[in-house]
This record gives sequence, C-alpha cells and structure tokens, in this order.
Amino acid sequence: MTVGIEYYVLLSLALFCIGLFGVLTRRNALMFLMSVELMLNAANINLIAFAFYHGNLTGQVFALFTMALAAAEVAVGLGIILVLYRNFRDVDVTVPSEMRW
Amino acid sequence: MIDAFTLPEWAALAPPLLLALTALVLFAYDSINPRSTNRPVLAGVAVVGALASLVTAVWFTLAGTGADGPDAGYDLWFVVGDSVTGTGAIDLFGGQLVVDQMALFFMIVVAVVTALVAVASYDYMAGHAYQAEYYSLLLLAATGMSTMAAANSLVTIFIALELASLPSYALVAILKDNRGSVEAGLKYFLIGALSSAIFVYGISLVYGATGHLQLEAIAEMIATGEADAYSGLLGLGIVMLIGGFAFKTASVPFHFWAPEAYEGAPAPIAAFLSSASKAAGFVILFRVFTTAFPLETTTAVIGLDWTIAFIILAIVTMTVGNFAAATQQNVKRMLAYSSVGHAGYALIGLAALTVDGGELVLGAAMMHLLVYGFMNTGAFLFVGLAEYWGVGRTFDAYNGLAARAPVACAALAVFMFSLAGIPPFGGFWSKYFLFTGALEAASANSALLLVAAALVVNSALSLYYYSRLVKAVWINDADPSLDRDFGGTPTGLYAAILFAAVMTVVLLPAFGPVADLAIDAASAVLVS
Amino acid sequence: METAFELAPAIVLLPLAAFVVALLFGNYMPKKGALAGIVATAGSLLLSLYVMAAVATGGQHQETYFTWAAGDAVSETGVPTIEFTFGTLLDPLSALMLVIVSLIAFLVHVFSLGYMNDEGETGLPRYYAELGLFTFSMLAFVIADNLLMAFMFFELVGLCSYLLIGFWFRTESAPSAAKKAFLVTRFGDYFFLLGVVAIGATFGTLAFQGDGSFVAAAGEAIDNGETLFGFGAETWVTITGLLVLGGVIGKSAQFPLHTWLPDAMEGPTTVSALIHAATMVAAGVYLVARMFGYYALSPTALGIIAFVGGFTALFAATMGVVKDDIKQVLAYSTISQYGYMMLGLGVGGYVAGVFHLMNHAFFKALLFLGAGAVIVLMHHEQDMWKMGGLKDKAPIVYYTFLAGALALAGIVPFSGFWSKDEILFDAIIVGLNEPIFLAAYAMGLLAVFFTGFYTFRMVFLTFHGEPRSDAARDPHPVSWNIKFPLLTLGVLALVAGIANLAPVYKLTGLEITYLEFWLDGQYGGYADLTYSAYGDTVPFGTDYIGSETITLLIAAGLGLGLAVGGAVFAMVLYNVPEPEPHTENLGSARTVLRSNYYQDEYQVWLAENLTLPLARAADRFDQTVIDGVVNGVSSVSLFGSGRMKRLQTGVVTNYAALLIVGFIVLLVVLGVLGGWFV
Amino acid sequence: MNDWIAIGALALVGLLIPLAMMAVSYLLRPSVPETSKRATYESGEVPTGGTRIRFNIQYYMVALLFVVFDIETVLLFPWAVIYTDALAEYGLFYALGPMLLFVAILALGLAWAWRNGAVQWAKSPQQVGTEGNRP
Repeated sequence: MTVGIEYYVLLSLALFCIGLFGVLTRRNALMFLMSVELMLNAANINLIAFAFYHGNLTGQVFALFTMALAAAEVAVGLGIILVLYRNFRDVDVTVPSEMRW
Repeated sequence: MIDAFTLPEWAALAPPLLLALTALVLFAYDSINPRSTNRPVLAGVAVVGALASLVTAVWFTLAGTGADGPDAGYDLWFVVGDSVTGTGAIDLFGGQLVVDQMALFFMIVVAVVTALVAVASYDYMAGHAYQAEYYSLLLLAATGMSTMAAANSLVTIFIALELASLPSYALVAILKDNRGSVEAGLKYFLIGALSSAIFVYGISLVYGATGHLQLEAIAEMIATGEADAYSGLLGLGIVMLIGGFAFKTASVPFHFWAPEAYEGAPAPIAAFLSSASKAAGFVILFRVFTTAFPLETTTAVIGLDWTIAFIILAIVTMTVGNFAAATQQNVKRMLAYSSVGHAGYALIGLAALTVDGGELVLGAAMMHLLVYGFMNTGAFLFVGLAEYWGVGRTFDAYNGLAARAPVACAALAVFMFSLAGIPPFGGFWSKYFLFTGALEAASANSALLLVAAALVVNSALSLYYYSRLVKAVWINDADPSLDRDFGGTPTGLYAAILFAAVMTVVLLPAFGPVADLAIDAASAVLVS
Repeated sequence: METAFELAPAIVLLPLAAFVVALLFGNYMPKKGALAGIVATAGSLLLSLYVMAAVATGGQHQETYFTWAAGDAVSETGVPTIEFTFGTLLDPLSALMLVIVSLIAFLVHVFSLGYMNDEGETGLPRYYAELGLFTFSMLAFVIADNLLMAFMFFELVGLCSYLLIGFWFRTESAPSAAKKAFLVTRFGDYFFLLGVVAIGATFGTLAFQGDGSFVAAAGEAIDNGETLFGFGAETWVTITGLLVLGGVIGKSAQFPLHTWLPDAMEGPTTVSALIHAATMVAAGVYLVARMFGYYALSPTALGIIAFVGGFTALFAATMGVVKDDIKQVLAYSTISQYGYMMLGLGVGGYVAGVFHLMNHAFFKALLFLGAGAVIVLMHHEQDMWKMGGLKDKAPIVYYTFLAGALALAGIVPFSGFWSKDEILFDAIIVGLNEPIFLAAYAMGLLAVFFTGFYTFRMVFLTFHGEPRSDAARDPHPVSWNIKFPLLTLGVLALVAGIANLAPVYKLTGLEITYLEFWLDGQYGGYADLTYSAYGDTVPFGTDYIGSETITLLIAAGLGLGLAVGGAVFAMVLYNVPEPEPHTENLGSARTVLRSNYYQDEYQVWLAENLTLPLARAADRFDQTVIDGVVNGVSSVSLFGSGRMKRLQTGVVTNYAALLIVGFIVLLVVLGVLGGWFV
Repeated sequence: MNDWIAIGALALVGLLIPLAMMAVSYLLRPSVPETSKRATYESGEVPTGGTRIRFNIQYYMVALLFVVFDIETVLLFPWAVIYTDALAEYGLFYALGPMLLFVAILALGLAWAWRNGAVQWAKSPQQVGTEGNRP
C-alpha cells in the first residue's frame, strides 16, 4: 500500500506554513530559528517523498546535505544570538531596531 | 600551441579551489598560532590567495577555457584540458559543476573584489582581535561565491550559496561589541535563514516536478514534456527559487536585510557583500534561468513567460532602491539602498531576454556587475576610510573632506559619477547597453518600455543623491567648529580605493574586449 | 616601406610619452623636461621623414587601429551601420604635414631652451608637457583617417592652445586672451561638430579615403540626384561643408573669427611660433585640403572659401600696417597669409594652397622665432619703436629674419614668392572665366602691397636706424639654441620654393614642379586623393589673357611689383636713422585700423545686446517653467522617497512579514497572468 | 476493511488510555497543598535560585561542535553505502580520497576550535590575563 504523493506535499506544505507562522509571530530568536528549521524539514519531506516517487536517490542525498547545512546554519545562528544577548541583554528579535528608514 | 602544458580538467576549478586552500591555510595558521594579530602575514596570505585566484581566472579566460570555437583562446603557457581548441564548457563531476566563460567572468569579479576587500581590511580591521578568523571567513565566503559561478545543479547551487552566506553572517556581526554590527548580523541572518528555507522548498518542488536537480536534466525534462503534469509545482517552485536568488542579490521584496546589513557591517564587508555576493547571486540566477528553464519550453509548461517576473522585480527593485536612497542622511545607508537599485538594473538582463535573443542585454548585465564590482567596492571602501578616520556617518560629516584627502575624494567622485552612469566612466556603458537591450526587446514585449523608462527615471534620481555626496566632499566647507583628528594615511585602504578608481576609469577604453567577453559568455549560456 | 607605416603611430605617441615624462618627472630632470620633448620630437621628425620616403617610393597606407563604438544606425543614404574609429591615413598630404609639424615642433623645442630655460622661467615642466601634448594632438590630427578623429584632436589642439596662451596665468592679460581664444574657436568648432554629425548621419561614414568615404558617397549622391534631408544632394553637401568650414574659420583665424589670434600673442613667443603661426592655425587649412574632394563637389562652398580667404588676406594686412608690437604685426600677417591659402584652395588651387601652407609654416615660424630672439635681445621689450639698429649687434638674427621677411613679402626667389604667385595665378585664371572671382583675386593682389609694406616696416624699425632704447643699445646675447633653429628655418625659407617652381615649368617646360607631382600621387598615394582627381571635380573653368604664359607673366609681374612697391615705400618711410610713425597721415583711417576695424567692439556688442538678452530670456524660462517642473518632480520624488524608506521599520519581524507579503503578491500576480488559478 | 482503520484505532487507544488515567487519578486523589510539594525537585537537594539561570557559555560551545560534527556524520552514510562499488570502479584514490579530504578539513576545524579554547571549561589565570587585553 502506498500513499499518494499529493499527501506528502500537503504534509510538507502544512509543515512549511507552520514554520512560516512561527517565523512571523515568534519574537524569541531561538523560536525564530526553530521555525526556520521546520521549514527546512518541510522541504526535506518533499525531497525524500519525491525521491521515492521518482525512484532516484538524488532527493535523499540532497536531503542529507540540507540537514548538514541546516546544522551549520544553526551553529552560526546560535553564535549570533549569543552576541545579540551580550549586546542587548535580550533574545527578542524585535529589540534591535536602531537602524531603520 | 603544441608546447602548452595541459592540466587535467578539474584544474579548471582552480579559482575557487585556491580561495578554499587559502582559507584552510589561514585556519591552520590560526590553529597553530591562535589569536595571532600578525596582520601583515594574515592579510598578506589572504591577498595572495585572492590574487592567485584572480590570475588563474584571468589566465583561463585568455586561454579560452570553457569557450567555444577554434579561435577562442590565445596561446598561453598552460591550459586546461584541450580547451584551446575551443571545446566548449567543461562539465565536472557529472555536470554538477561547469566551467564556462560566464563562470570564469564571475570568478574574476569575485576574486577582484575579495582582493580589494582584503587589502582594505588590513587597515580597517587593525586592532581587531579575530584577525585570522576574519580573513578565513572572508575567503570561505569568496570560495562559496566563486563556486556559485560554476554551480550547475541545484545541489551545488544550494551548497555554494550557503557556503557564501554562512561566513557572511558571521562577518557582518564580527564587531562583537558593536551594537550596529550585531543588529545587522542578526537581521541578515534571520532574513537569510528564512530565504534559504524558501529556496530549499522551491528546490524540492522543482525536483518533485522534474525528478532531477542537475540543470540540463531539468531542462530536458521540461522540453520533453515530462513535467507537464506538474506545472503547478514547477511554477511555484520557480517562484520560490526566484525568492532565494532575490535574497542573494538584494532584490525587492527580499532586500530588507540589505540596508541594515550594509550599514552595520564593517565597511569592507559591506563592500564585499554588495559587490561580490550580489554578482554571485546574479550568476546563478542567470545560469538557472537560462540553462534549466529555457524560455520557450518553460513557458509552454507553466503557461507564463518568466521574464514577466523579472520585469516586475526589476522595476520595483530599481524604484524602491533609488527612491529610498534619495533622502538618506547616512552615507553608508545611501550606498546600501543604491546597491538595491543596482540589483534592479542588473535584473534587466533577465527581464529583457527573448526567445530568440538577448545575449546583448544579458552580457550587459554581466558587464554592469563587473563595473559595479569596482565602483561600488570603491565607494564602500571610501566609507571605510571615513570610518577609519572617524569623521562620522552623515553627509554633513563628510563636508569638506576633499581638503584633507583630495586623492581619495577624487576617486570617490569617479565612483559616484560612474554609479550614476555619467559618460566618461565605466558605469555609463553597461547602463547604456542595458538600456538599448531593453529597448530592443521591447519590440517583443512592450512592458520593457516601462523597464527602460524606469531605468532612465531612476538613473536621473540616482544622480541626485550621488552628486550630493560629491558636493559634500568637494564643495561644502567643513564645519569649522569640528576639530577632526585624522589618523595617518592608511596605505591599504588607499591602495584599494585608488585601484578601484583606476579600474573604473580604465574600463571605459577597455570596454570593447570586456563587452565582447561578456556577450560571448552570455550567448554561450543562452545557446546551450 | 611597410615598416615605416607600422611605425607611424610612434610618430604620434612619442610626444605623448614626452608629455607624460615631462609632467611627472619634469621637475627632476635637467632642463625641466625639455630634453624629453626634444628627443621625442626628433624621433617623430626622423620617423616622419621615413614615412615621407616610404610615400615617395610609391607607398600609401590606411589602417584602423581601434573601433571604439559601432552601431546599427541607418544613415540617410541607406548605409546600415556606422563605426567610430581611430586610424591613420598616410598619403602625400599627411606625410608632408607630418614632416612640417614635427620639424617645427623640434626646432621650437630647441629654441625653447634659449627662450624659456635660459631666461629662468618657472613652471617649465608644465610648459614642456603642454608642448608635448600639443605636438601629440597635432600629429594625431594630421594622420587622422576620419572626420571624427580629426575633430577630436582638433579640439585637443585647441585645448593645448588655451593652456599655452595662458601659460603666464598670473598676469592679467594672458588668462583673458586664453579664454578669448578658447571661446572664439569653440564658437567655430560648434559648427564643425554639427557638420561632423550631419555628415555622419547623411553618409554613414566619416572616412576620408576610399570607396567607403563620405567624399565618395557624396559624389555618388550628387550623381544620382538624391534628396538628402529634404535638400538636393549638392545643396546638402554645401551646407555640411560650410558647417565644417565654421571650425576651419575659427581655427585658422579667418574673418570674422580672427579676433582671438592677435590676443593669443600673450603666450610665450615659442608657442606663437609653433601653434599660432606654423601648425595649429594651419589645422583649419589642412582640414580643407584633407577633405578637398568634398568641397570640390560644391562650387558655392569653394566660392565662399575663396572670398573669405581673399577678404581676410586684405583685411588683416591693412591692420598689420599700424601695429607697434612686433608680435602683433606677425599675428596679423599670419591671419592674412592664411587668407591666401584659403583663397588658393577656394579657387581650386589645391597644390598652391598646400604649397603656401608649407612655405608659410617655415617662414612664419622663422619670423616668430626671430621675433623671439629679438625679444630676448631686447630684454623682453616688444615695442618696435624702442628697438632699432639691431642689425649689427645680432647679424645672424638679422639675416635669418630678413630671409623670413623676404619670403613673407613674396620677393623672388624666396619661397613665399613662388607659392603666393601660384595662388594669385590660380585665382586670376579662374576669375577670368568667372568674373566674380576677380574680386577675390583683386583683394588678394592688393594685400600683397600691404604685406610688403608692413613686413619691411617691421624689419626697418627693428633692425635698422639708430637704437632707440637702452636695451637696443646693449642687447642680451643669444646662444646656439636660438641660432640653430633660426638658421635651419632661414635656409628653408630661402630654398623651399624649389619644391614647386610652377612658373619656371610653364615658361621653360622643365618638369620641376615636384610638389605638384607629389600631391598628384605620382610617387605614391591614393588615386582619389590626388590633385588631378580633385581637378576633375572642381567645377571652375579657366581662361587666360592671351596665352597662359602671358597671363603668368602679368600675374607674377603684378604681384612682385606690388610687393617690391610696398617694401620700397616702407624703406622710404622707415629706413632712416630716426623714423617717424607717419600714421597721423592716415587721418581717421588710423583710428579705425588701430581699433582693428572695431571687430572686438562689435563682437562684444553682439554678445551684450543680442546673446545676453536671449540668454536672460532663456534663463527666465528655465528658472520658471523648466525649474518649476523639475522642482515639482524632485519634491514629488523626495516625498516618495520619504514614504518609501518608511517601509524599513527596523523590526526584523516586520521584514519577514513584508517579505512574505511581497512574495505572495508576486505569486498571485504571476498566477493570474499565467492562468494558474483557472 | 481498510488498513488505516487499524492505525486510527491504535492512535485512538493510545490517546485514550493516558487521558483516562489522568482523569481517574484527578478524580480519586486527595488535594493537600503544601510548600515542599510545590518546590522544584532537585534530587532531594534544597533548590537554590530560579530555573532560568544562565548556563556556562561552554555548554553552547560544545553543543555547537556536537551539532556540526554529529550532522557531518550523516554525510558519511551515503558514501559508505557505495564505497565498495566505487572502490571497484574508480580505485582507492578516487573512492577514499575525497572522504579523507573531507575528514581532514573537519579535523582542521576541530583543531582550530580546540586551540581557540572552545572545549576548555576553565581558564587558567594566565589566560584570563591575556584575555583581558583583547578588545
């Protein structure tokens, strides 16, 4: 028994939208980061599902790369959040708004 | 030609490989000798690496590597593969990477900007604690950008793009105790993470529609009609890809990070991002849309000519960038917005493509990015010089700088007028070609008349704020109550600024060959 | 032979190198950059001679070096593309001119050692750099193979002229004279530029030579009876030709744009010799000769050239009669002599015009350098009434100056006689056929008398009689670097006439009209740029009084007689120990002449009463209407800018939201356009 | 009979049982509020300070290193899967070389992090001293 590809796409789309919602509403930098991770994972679901569907491994391998890059991104992001905290005493992303217009 | 020394084909990747190697050397140096502040050695290694990359890229270009046609290259001492015979683009690793004229062209741009930035950083970053980290991050980012020029598959594109982005985030925020720098880094990073998520999702959709990630394979699937069933997925995927590229090139609506990141970042990094990073963003944009989504077949599948997307983006980007720049009081921020505006100009290169032509306008966009690499880097480095002297950030603070630094201010005038597209400088020609290219394509699609009109209006507006800066430094008198304490004359910054200025001027007489090269490169990717 | 042509760019580039060297390192070099200039111009001279030899042995050369713009613009005659290039055209005319220019430039550089270095001037690197730049531009103008390149270097020589006239920029008069020179010649050049654009737009080419030249295209258009821009082809050729002539009149100081040249004497005398006598002023005449095939197509244009020339020759000569400043006399004589060349070219006497151009370059450079030597002798005194008696104190200067004067006055056998005689002969034979040209001839002829008079007035006042000032009693010595150029040019002034002894040929049948053969391409050259090719095109017939020989003798006799008459008259009046000005005898004419026929006054009046009100009106229009619109646009833009930048709120979450909104809008727009939702 | 029904039923049961147990215990248990009961449980120790204390920065350093290195392992798997085939087809150099290079680069990164004190828990006084001089 197989599940139709459209369900995977719907699942990933839902996940993507949840991530997007998090990005737009969360003010905590870590939550922002997690939401972005959700979006990336939505893409991973797509990639793996389509790899299965198309019968080639390209998507799966690419999903691995995406995960690795997501990890690297988190590493850099955490670093930036650390200095953010050191400078602003907060991890609220809306606090630093000195530069505008 | 017989006596040429032939290198294996993978050696065509020497420009990015040299950059990567230099980054690793710097890392190794810092591991052995942690927290070294031996600036001459570190900056020297970085500059040498960037120059080596530049020299190899120029060399390959001259030798005809990746070019087509039997008389593509000159007889040089060593060549890659049998490229002298003009066998066309070199495919590497099963088509994951490709080295052709366009790749080499942008490798040159990236390497030049990297070298300039590394030279300028010698003075600008003096006294900063993380010297080795700074330079190795710079070179890693440059590696990513250089690889982007050669990336020929959505996998390599994404990896290269992230390799360019991640060090950039860190570089923007590298002034750890400077709130502006940290704020800039945070905003850049958050928008970047969001954009790359959208981008990856776009990739997954394109993969879903075609089952491939390699660009030529995607094009083939589209051409053979096997993607017809997934036109919705493909269309959405393409728009999401555009989003990812728009982030990298600082195009509206993904440009929001740019003004802040450029304003808050150290000036050399702002120069680096706004020139090299933008150019690298454009090269993959050009490659993806010319190689993977050929206009004719893609239109048949998704029912929409994708140039429309770029027409909209080009107009909006130009307008937002230039209008927002017009009333800035902060020089660096003005340059940041102008950089957004210039992304709009370069987008014309894709907006004005037509089914049976467009190499002129695509070539013009490439030329514009090359010229921009010099003039914009120079302008930001001038801001770096001003920051080095601590003269303040606003236009008013720049008043009368020419009395103190006439040479640098003359260079600044060159940059500004070239950015505005005033005839005697390099910026004029590329803009002129973009304009004529847009008009030519207007016969096929009258919306391009609008683009051409927007180009003219925005250029006129840009002259206003560029000349404002020139007026400030040359004509206005410094506030006499201000007792400025200038430091010495920073040799590195000066050298970089002057070199950029000379190149901006020299590119005018040299424009013939540059234009030929760019148009050759453009027609090569359009044909394939 | 090919080597010579391959080396031709070096002729031009050597002085450019000298310019750079003098500019950058002049201060650190012995002689402040003079040596670089001397070496470069000597190299140019040698290479020019080499090129001349190559042309003499049957060569000609045209090569495009650099195409700096090419476009697909359809011209009026249907040529689909146009290219703007830099290239060289080496033919008899340009080879000859190259030698003249580089020779005089070389001699002037040498002379400058005496005139500038030894006199302790400051700013010498600037001086030599500007001389180098001038020489470069002039040579490039000479070898230009197309009209646009010619125009560009035409402008560049104008710039150098401006810089060099204003060399002593701390004085009051020099900058003013420089500005005047620049503005007046620019006024002419404005028409020249219009002409270049018109010719380019009409024929789609700006090349001087070949089947693809605008000359050939114009000939074809006239033959085919085409209509160009609503005019008949010939009328249009006349119009464009006259537009280009505007530049010629400005540069060669022809009436009514001659007023700048006397003022230009504010520059160093060496500069006057090089630029305002021998070479740059010749650029106008050279340009007419260069595109003579084009003018030959239009009898109207030729007639206008002839009349402008004839009138200027007489007009300037009369003014030269009353001047007291030695350089002023020479300046007016220069204007007058260029009038002769224009007259010669205007009546179809291509060889005569070029011949006089060559001779004049030699003897007028000689006279100016001689005047420079006199000025050195006189401790920088230029008023002839304070000189006198220099003959015995400085014999070399005197005799060389005398040779130049005899050549200028046109006394046989000095070079000036032969060329002036040929011009007048060409004018009279055309005039006999078409009587209207007799008027031009008459003016030219009358000017001969005045020329003889003022020339010898100058010689006698300067060198003869008793010294009239302390400086004249005790002149400053001059050294070899002043004498050497004078001697060289003195010899040339004496013998250059040999180049084209046309009267001798016509009287005896001896084939010694070498210059005519030379310009006729009998040694080498392009068939479409030869004297005989032009002769076929020139629309004038000729007639003789009796036979050719009789006409020749009459013309020569008249010319020589008047010249000698003028000289003798001058001798009677001024070759006395204590000469009197005698100008009172002229009555009210004296005032008019002293005031240069009120030329400056009326031009100033025109500027103040015509141009200025117009400019005011335009300014008012600009201030109110245009600026109103512009200011409106800019306020709207700036307001829009103020709104636009508010988008950037500084809060990153808003950015993310706007980004997503923007993305969705894009998606929706594309979806609607692409029909994804139906 | 659809297979999905079984899965759905399992999920339903899985949810119901814990919910039911919580509901039952809520109904049955006596409610005796007391301070020590509400206190945070720390293995019997008396809690000190709030829960939201700042951790030592080194936690993050090690965590970051871990994240990166952990994830990079993932990239070893596809390589390991095809290693034998690749060995047969391309030879040792091309099969093993790239991965060695990859690991070498990672090792260089680790060495750098190590040398720069990323895995150092405490600083010697001397290090603290030099640290102070840095901007």
